[in-house]
Amino acid sequence: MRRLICLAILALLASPVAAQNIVKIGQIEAQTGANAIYGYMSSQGLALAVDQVNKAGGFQVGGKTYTIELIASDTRGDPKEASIQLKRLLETDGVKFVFGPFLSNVFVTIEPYAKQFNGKFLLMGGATRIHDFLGTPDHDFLLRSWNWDAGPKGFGNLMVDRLVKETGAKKIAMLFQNDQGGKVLVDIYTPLFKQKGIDAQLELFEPGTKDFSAVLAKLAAANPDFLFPSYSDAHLYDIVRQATEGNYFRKFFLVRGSLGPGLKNKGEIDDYFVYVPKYFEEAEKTDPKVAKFVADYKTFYKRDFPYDQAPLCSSSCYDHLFMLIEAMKKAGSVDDVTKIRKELLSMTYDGLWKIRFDERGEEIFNFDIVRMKRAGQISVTSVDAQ
Amino acid sequence: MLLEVIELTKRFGGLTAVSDASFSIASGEIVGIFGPNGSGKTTLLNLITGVLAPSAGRILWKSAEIQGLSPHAIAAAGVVKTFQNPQLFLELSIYDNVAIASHLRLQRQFGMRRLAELLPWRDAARHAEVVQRIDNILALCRLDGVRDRTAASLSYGQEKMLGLAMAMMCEPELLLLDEPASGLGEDEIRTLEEVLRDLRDTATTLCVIDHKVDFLARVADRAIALQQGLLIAEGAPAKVLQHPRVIEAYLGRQHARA
Amino acid sequence: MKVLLWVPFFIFPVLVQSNFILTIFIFSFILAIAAVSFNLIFGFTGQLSMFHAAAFGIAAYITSLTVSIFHVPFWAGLLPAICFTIVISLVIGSICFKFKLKAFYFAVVTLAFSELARLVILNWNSVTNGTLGLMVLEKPFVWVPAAGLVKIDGPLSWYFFSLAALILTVAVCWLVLRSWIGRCFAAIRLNEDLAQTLGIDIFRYKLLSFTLANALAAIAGGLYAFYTGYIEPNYLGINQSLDIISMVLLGGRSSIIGPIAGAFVLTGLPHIIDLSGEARAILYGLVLILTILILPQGVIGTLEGWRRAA
Amino acid sequence: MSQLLVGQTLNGVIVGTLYGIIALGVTLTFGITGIVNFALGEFMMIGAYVTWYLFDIVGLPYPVAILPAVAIAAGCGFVADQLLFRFTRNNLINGLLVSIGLISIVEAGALLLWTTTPKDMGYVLSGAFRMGAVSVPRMKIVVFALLAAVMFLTYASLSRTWIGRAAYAFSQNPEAAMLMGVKTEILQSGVVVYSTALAGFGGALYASLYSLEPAMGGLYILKGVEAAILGGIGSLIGSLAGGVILGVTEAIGSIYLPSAFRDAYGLVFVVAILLYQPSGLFGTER
Repeated sequence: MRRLICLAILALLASPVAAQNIVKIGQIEAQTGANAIYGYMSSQGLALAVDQVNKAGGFQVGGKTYTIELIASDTRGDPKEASIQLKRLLETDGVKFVFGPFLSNVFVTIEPYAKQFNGKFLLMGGATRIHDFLGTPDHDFLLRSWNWDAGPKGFGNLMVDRLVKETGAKKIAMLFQNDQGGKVLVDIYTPLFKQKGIDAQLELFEPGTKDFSAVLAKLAAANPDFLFPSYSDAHLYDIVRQATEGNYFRKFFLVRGSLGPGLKNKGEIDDYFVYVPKYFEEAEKTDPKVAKFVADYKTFYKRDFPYDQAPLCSSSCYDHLFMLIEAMKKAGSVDDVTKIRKELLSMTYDGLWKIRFDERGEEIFNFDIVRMKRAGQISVTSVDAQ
Repeated sequence: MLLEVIELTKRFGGLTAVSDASFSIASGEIVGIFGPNGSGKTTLLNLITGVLAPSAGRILWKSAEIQGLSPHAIAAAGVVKTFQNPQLFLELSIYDNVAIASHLRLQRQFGMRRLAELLPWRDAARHAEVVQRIDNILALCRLDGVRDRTAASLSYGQEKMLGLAMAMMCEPELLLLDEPASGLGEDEIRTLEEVLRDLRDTATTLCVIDHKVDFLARVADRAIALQQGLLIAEGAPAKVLQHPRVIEAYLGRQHARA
Repeated sequence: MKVLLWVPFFIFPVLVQSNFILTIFIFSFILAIAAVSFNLIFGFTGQLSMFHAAAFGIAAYITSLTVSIFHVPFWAGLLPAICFTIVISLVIGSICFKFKLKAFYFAVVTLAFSELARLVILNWNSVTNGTLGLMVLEKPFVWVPAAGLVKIDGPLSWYFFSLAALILTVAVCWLVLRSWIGRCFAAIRLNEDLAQTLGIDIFRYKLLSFTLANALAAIAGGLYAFYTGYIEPNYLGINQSLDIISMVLLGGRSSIIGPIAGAFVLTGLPHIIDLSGEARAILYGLVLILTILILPQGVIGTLEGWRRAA
Repeated sequence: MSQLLVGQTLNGVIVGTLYGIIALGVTLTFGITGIVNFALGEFMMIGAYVTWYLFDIVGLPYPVAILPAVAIAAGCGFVADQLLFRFTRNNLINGLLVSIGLISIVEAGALLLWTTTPKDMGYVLSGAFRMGAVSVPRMKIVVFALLAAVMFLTYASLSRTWIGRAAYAFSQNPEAAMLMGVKTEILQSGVVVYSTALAGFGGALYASLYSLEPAMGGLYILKGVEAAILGGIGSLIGSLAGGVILGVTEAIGSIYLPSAFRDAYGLVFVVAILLYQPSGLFGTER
């Protein structure tokens, strides 16, 4: 036991003291574990951005050149880990900028602690629950780096609206994995459908389920117009394939999914109505920035660019770093978080995404709605949320 | 009658290990049950001690039915057996083996008052007289020399003696010994006989199972002969050994040689 | 003698003010309670129960829900939690032991029951808010001789609170194991048939071990919920069980305090040496395997072994 | 509704055989080495990913891609056996924990190689057979046929050939078998490797039906073990039957009851069986 204590003390002494011109950026994301998809991808985007900034010799603020030290820790989606890691970031490492978390359970665990440091640091997270705390007292440290489906301005409303207008759907079947993401979507969309007079039936499944034919058949028995399946490609590929093969569904309505599963089964699909933050397959051809990002990703990670949820998190997190640096330059300081926050809220960053924050710190960016009709004719509508 | 076995039968699938055996054991005597290997001796013990459930028949302990009771209940009632090949707590010391066996004694003596042991200021190993008793038994079984060695390190003979020591520590009214002499050296057998005598002096009823006729003849007051689970003769050892069916069934060969 | 082992823990927070290190210690203490109690049924009675995390999680939920719904103090929430855990342990234990489920089968059936418990909590949205879990904002109060009623909030108070709970747990285990009950556990672990013929009611003592272990785990669960300030169904997950098992193995299944060391290593190490998620998983696997193949008695267990030998 | 029932029963049977192949591995390993190899799911995962790689990236035809997948899974099995399982023979708890450690290592390795992003292999055979409202995907039927064939062959070879009889004798009474001249070490390693090969084969077929992710193995082994227990550990037919029962239970269960509890339906069944007949449905009293 004594040995352990010594180890701990050593670690304490060893932990670096804030050096002169290094800006420390902390990250708490789930990089492994069941709910790691978002966290894993956003940490990849951030790591790529940091690497590029440092390779370029850092950045200039107030005549000084700064490089970035990234302290990324893996929460595994475990609140315990996160609360230890955040304490370390804020108190031991003296980090002033924290990226993440994407997971709500992690966020609500660290929130009571984090708010004690209000005004001393900034936290840029994607967790849905952050929305509830934005703009409340002692939560000026919060920035929500991912805009949200609910509320009149949210894209959920808009998606359902379009669904009704364009397809006249009356009845929809919801099929979600029984995890945080799924629960969030259920809580958001059930009332939305009710408002719009769509009758929705819900089935949940354990994450890790692979064979859906039973539950699909059950849902199809009430023959709804659309299937609203999951949000993660880990399940979408299976659901869409089994739904079409088994002839249970030919029409799909998705948020946060990707086009991949639809394209793969396009022969069997009549309508595939999906919210895609950015339609990368197309943007890569038209937008040089996106093309460069994809190329950089491939060279940095020496693996192919995954066109599913990857773009959403990795690219937006990539942008956030450059946006933050820009704000620092404008504020002429790398540690006056109040100033930097003000700059962040007042600016509009034009990178891979066109990003701005509303007065409460909620991020707003443009997104695409992709609709694939029979035989894979694709129509993309870009929505300007600004 | 201390123990009455009435038309006890045990079948394993087709084979009948014990077929309606009936006999009784009076308090204070030493009964020897013998028969060739596979004559259902061990099965009989397992039936009496509740390790096996009889297919038919009744077992009366102090004229109360005990068949179907679980082994620990029967042991608590005062019927304890030793194993043919000794079962021990191999990882523990000789002393601890016997200490565990003091469970029943403490239960009888203190009952729920044992909870007092849980009090922090009470010394758990405080039952001086129990410790004393354990040491006596170990001495009697010639195990006092190896008191603190682990049971795994014992010789076969010592293992058997330890098994007996543990059974003694349970302080049974009826002690069933399954082939106590098998695998023992001469002097070990002498020790064993001493122990048995001591037991009878402490008014313990004994039922010894063995195929060593001479040994049984020495220790037993009364003998019961089994064959294929069938009770073929009962009475004074000498008489039973002369019984024609016993000779035919069991001693035939030896006589031929003699 | 053993008591001296605890002294460093009381001096430690004075030396180290770091909230980060203290947090690691507090979590280690609380998880150590779960590990030490699990060792009663696993290490000392020899039954691999997979229900331990469930007891931990169920108690975490009952404590928090009672407190937040009826607005009662922490202790009034912990008590029903422990009682319920005891009842459910008696039920499940009776089923398993009546039907004489051994080794692997016992593990599977207890695992099944804990999965059922998890699924119920996961899908009982109206009460448990399902997978999104619930925040626990209340704090426990403790009466301290000098200071009167103290609110357990902030690292130092939590440090000593959880340390006290751990010491209590260890004391209970020590008292039980040194008594005749401990001898019966050992007898069951080493040779059930013999234990029976010596008059030991293995059903009763297995049940006792299972129930006591779970009841102590319930305390850990209550503390964990209130310290973390959050409860979620994963507390009942199979990974939680595996973590507890690993702690015990690492520390030593033959020792009362061994699991504490295990809890410290598994909780602290990932934060003391920085590793990527994958690297840590690999390290975790290696540690587990090497302990089993090279140090079957665990770290502390081996040390104690040497002490005895010397 | 009846057609729904028929269709899903069929589907449950097919899914069940996939559980069954793992269960078969579990049963064999347990019978001969006395441990439950929880890492079998990982060998399945290896087989699946290798198949995906060879089929999608390298571009081999599917049947050709299967063989190396099985070989590689078996190879990993051999390494694992020599490095780990050799030391945990007949020590159930240690074996269990060692395989848990192995799971964590293999899964992390898979993450490093392939990331959490799911891999969905190109379709080997798409579309479905339709009879009225009952429709069964073609590939599922193929998979079912192949799995059933392999399991039958295993059964046949274990009941006919010398090695099979040796293995059976050993599982019944090790000492006697050793006296009969059964080479324990070789037999045990052989069975461990064979069970991993089975898992690899299961994985190769799995890849043609479902998308792959590193965690798949951990999720799948539980089903395999449940199936093995249902059928009765030690019984080869039992493992297939157990798998099928499990598959059907889940399918039917999630039709008439909330599918959120799907995993529970199997578990309840397992517990019930264990209490009703501890040796499982087809198991011999042990």
